[in-house]
Amino acid sequence: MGGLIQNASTFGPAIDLMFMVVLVMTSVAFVLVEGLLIYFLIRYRARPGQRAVYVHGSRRLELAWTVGTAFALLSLALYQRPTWAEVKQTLPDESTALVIGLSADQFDWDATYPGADGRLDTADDLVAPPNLLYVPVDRPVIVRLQSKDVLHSFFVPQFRLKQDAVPGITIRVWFQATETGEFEIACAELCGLGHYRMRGLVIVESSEAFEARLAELRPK
Amino acid sequence: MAHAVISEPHATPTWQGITTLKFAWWLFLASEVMFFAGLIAAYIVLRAGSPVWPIVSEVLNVPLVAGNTFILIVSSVTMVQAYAGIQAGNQSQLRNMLLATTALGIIFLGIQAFEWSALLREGETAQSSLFGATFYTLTGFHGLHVTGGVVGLVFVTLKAFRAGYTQAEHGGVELMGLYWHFVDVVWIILFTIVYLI
Amino acid sequence: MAHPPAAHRAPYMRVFVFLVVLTVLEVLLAFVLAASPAKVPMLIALAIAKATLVAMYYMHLRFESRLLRAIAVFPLILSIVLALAPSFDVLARR
Amino acid sequence: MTTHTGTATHVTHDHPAAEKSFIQKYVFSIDHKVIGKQFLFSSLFFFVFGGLLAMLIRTQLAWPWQEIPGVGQFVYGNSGNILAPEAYPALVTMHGTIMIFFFIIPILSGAFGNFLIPLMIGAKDMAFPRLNLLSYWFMVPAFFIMLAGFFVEGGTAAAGWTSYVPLSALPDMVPGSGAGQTLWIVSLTLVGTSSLMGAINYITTVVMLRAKGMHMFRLPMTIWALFITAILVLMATPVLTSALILLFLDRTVGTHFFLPSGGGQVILWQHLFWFYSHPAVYIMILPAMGMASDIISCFARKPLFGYKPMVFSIMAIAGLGFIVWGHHMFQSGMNPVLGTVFMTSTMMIALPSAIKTFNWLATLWGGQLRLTAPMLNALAFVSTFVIGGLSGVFAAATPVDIFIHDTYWIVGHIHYVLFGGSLFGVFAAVQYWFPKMFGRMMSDRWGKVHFVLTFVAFNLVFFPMFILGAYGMPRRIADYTSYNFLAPLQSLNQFMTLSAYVLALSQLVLFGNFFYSLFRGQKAADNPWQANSLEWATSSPPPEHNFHAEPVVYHGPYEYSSPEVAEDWLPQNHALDGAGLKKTPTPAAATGAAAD
Repeated sequence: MGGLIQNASTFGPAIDLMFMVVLVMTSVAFVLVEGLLIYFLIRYRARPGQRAVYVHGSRRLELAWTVGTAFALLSLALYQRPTWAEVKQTLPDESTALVIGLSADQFDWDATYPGADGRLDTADDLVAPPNLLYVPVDRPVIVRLQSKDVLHSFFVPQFRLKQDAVPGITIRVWFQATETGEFEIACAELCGLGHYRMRGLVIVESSEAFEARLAELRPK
Repeated sequence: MAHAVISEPHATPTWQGITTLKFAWWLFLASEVMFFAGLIAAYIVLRAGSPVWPIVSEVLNVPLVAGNTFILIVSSVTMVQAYAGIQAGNQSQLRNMLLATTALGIIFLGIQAFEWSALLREGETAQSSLFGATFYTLTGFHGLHVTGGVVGLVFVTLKAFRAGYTQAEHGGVELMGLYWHFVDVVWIILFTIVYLI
Repeated sequence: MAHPPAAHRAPYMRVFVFLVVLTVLEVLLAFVLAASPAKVPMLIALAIAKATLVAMYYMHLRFESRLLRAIAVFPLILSIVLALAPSFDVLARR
Repeated sequence: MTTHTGTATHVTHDHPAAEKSFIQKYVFSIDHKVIGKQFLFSSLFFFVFGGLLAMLIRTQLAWPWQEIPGVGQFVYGNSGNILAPEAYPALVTMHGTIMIFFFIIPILSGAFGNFLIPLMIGAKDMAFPRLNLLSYWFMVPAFFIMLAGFFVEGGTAAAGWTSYVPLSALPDMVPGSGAGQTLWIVSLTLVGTSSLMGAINYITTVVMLRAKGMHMFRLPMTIWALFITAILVLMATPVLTSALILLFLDRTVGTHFFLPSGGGQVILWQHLFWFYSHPAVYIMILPAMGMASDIISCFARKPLFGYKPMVFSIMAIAGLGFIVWGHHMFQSGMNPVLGTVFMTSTMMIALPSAIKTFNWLATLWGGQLRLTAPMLNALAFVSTFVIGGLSGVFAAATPVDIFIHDTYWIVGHIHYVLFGGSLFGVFAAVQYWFPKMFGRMMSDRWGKVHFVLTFVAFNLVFFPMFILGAYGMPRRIADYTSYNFLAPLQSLNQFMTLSAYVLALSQLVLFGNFFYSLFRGQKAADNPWQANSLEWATSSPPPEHNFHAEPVVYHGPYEYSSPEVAEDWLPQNHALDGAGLKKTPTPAAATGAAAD
């Protein structure tokens, strides 16, 4: 093991690094605690005629491990804030980014692209076939996420991106793919009996190929 | 009842003479606070998240309900006077004030029933809007608590008329009072956030 | 149940007058300040004042032990947390 | 709810063993020990039931949509002997609901809370025995209403144990969200009311009915944990009730609290639900922590290290537990700023748990460890709880949570805490207090067999879930094999399923040991473990009002290996004489209640 599956987005490495940092910290704690536990288990087995140490506690020790742990946890809290802010609190500039509408319902993902006017929700919007999301590589993409019925969750593991689609509100999330190829979308929020087959594909292509795709979608 | 459960062996300090039952009663009231907190939080969230909300004073009969609020406050006073009466050993004050409290509680419920039926006739229902849904839920659950209180009051009053409480032993009156004032406090909050804001 | 001591002649009627005055004030403010941003905080402050009066005097919390007061205050703190965090959530979304 | 009579009763201890009918003694008993056992047996039944549902889930995950030889026609007879797609959400929903609301919470608070609180504080019974009776009898209709869901049109609730709206609010979004979902709501409301009555009773009992000399800071950790748990129940459960009522109105009356079609807020449900259910996580673990603390100290023959820090950590967990609920909602569309706030509070709540772990370790240091079956299970509690806690740090780290949220990482995390933590705590507690409950010993050898099998199989089932999570396998999906990135995980899933079968079969050892010992076990002495707390100062099993004479408490519960006495234990009710070197028995001992 060691780390998550392959990454294909710009903020993925930061998340993977966070994962590794937490993994290292928790592994140290894990080895320390379980190691001591096993050592004590063997070292201090009851032996006839011996007596346990009569001690109720130690203020110094309590203080040491309280402060130590608090320091580790607070540093972790501070350390991760920028990454969270980058992924979920900020959006790329809409003038350069591609804005896509993505609507979920039982049990499909439906993507729409701006038409000639460059805006969504107009008559010339381009509608992709169900469960296909075409995006260009190396360009920020803003996904305008909506749901028509129940909760769904837009999850592309290789992009390290997950966001619930909530009926009644529109949530904007973004990503920028770094590799061309096909990546699967899985629904990550129980949405009914077809939850397991609510599978979509993100198809990442070069910008030329992507433009050609859009042209294909235009009504002839 | 009032000598509660302190079976003699438990010589542990019970905090400053609070009886077991009164202590438990306060715990029950605390849980009731959280129940209404859940409903009120839902109301605040729904209202804050709602793009449209009727101008309350145009839909609801605020003067009428202000009067009803006054009635509930008066009933709190009569309740506390009933308690003060039995503390002083005054049985007739206890009985009269309990009767008054019960009557005021019933009047409150009557006015609320009138208010509801008028609203329903105007077509304002729990299904028609979020406003209606939250209004009927909040005032409805408060009304249910008042109803429970009136039923309790009837029992307490009956017991008072059979001389069931004495200057030394009147835990039932105290607990009834605590519950009744709690219902009053909830109404004070509800009146402000539902009718005035 | 021989307490609270009869020593505190609780001012029931004076509290009652306060409650009525505050209620009248509230209803008046609700109409006078109909469009003012000060309306909501002022009305809530008045409601809290009234509720506190009832709890302190009619429910005798003023004369009770700290333990009972803690039982009364703890859920209030939690209620505030419960109401504030989700309303911040929806308000920030709008 | 009338105020003056009926809810509380006197402890009618002055009637010497008036003849009681079978029904008064075993069915509608007001004896806290009998009620505790009623909770114990009914929750063990639901443990088996929820476990069998888990086996069906695991079978589907190993061999999706295959006919199960022999069993298939029995469980899936309506759908051609194989699992129907709509049945899978119902399976996971009922597994979660039953294990949480009908097994873990009732066995910890209901069974052990009821049985232990009066005994360990030196009381004759609960403060309100009749309220206690009522609390159990609110559970019984809840059982049947929940089970009735299996027989209604569309089957049981299928919106997850969290019942997220709108799936749970709209009657036609998933087959089980018809009548089954409504029954689910009604049943949980009853369960909540039952726990609420229990909580009021427990808090009052602990505060008011402690024996003479039993100061708050002489209470065993078990009692502290159950006490704080009861406070959590008292404050959190009513909020769940209010949310359930709103959901019920949405489903039956036609309101739109949670339905955006009428202006409702979807995320509101999650806020209200997790305001209850996050504290509920601690309701499910704190009692196990308390019981493990007592068992570890007893079998290490050493005072619990850092008693007061342990108590304060429980308080801190309970307090912080109310302001971390948002960490279940990082990806829900909740404002990301709130995400940062909840992330910080969540990081802080890891601190008291860490303090507790260090104190358990320090308790072992320098001890004389008696590795009995209950001790091994208590140590397993510590070691698996550590994994559960540490895996939670990943989920608390918001950026990492973006990836692992709603994947098998979370499933692994919750099972390490609830199975690895709470359940090993329950195994330890059942075997530790069995002699006091039933007057007989459970077999230690078979206890160890059960322990080894369970511990190994448990880790083989649940540790791989972290690997599945790192691959991004979402939870609650019936079939992952159609995903290219998940298909390679099938052999690992099959391995986990086989381990799960072993895990389930190992429980037969426990049940065999339990029921054999119930009738044939060796008779237990009053204080078989040479422990200090008050429940061991009476006979096994205790008489109707617990103590033959009023216990008086002179020490804290952890005076093991005290230099003041020759033995390595010093019961709480044994006074030391002026010289401080010799034990003098209390009046209790004179009547034959003392252990030695």
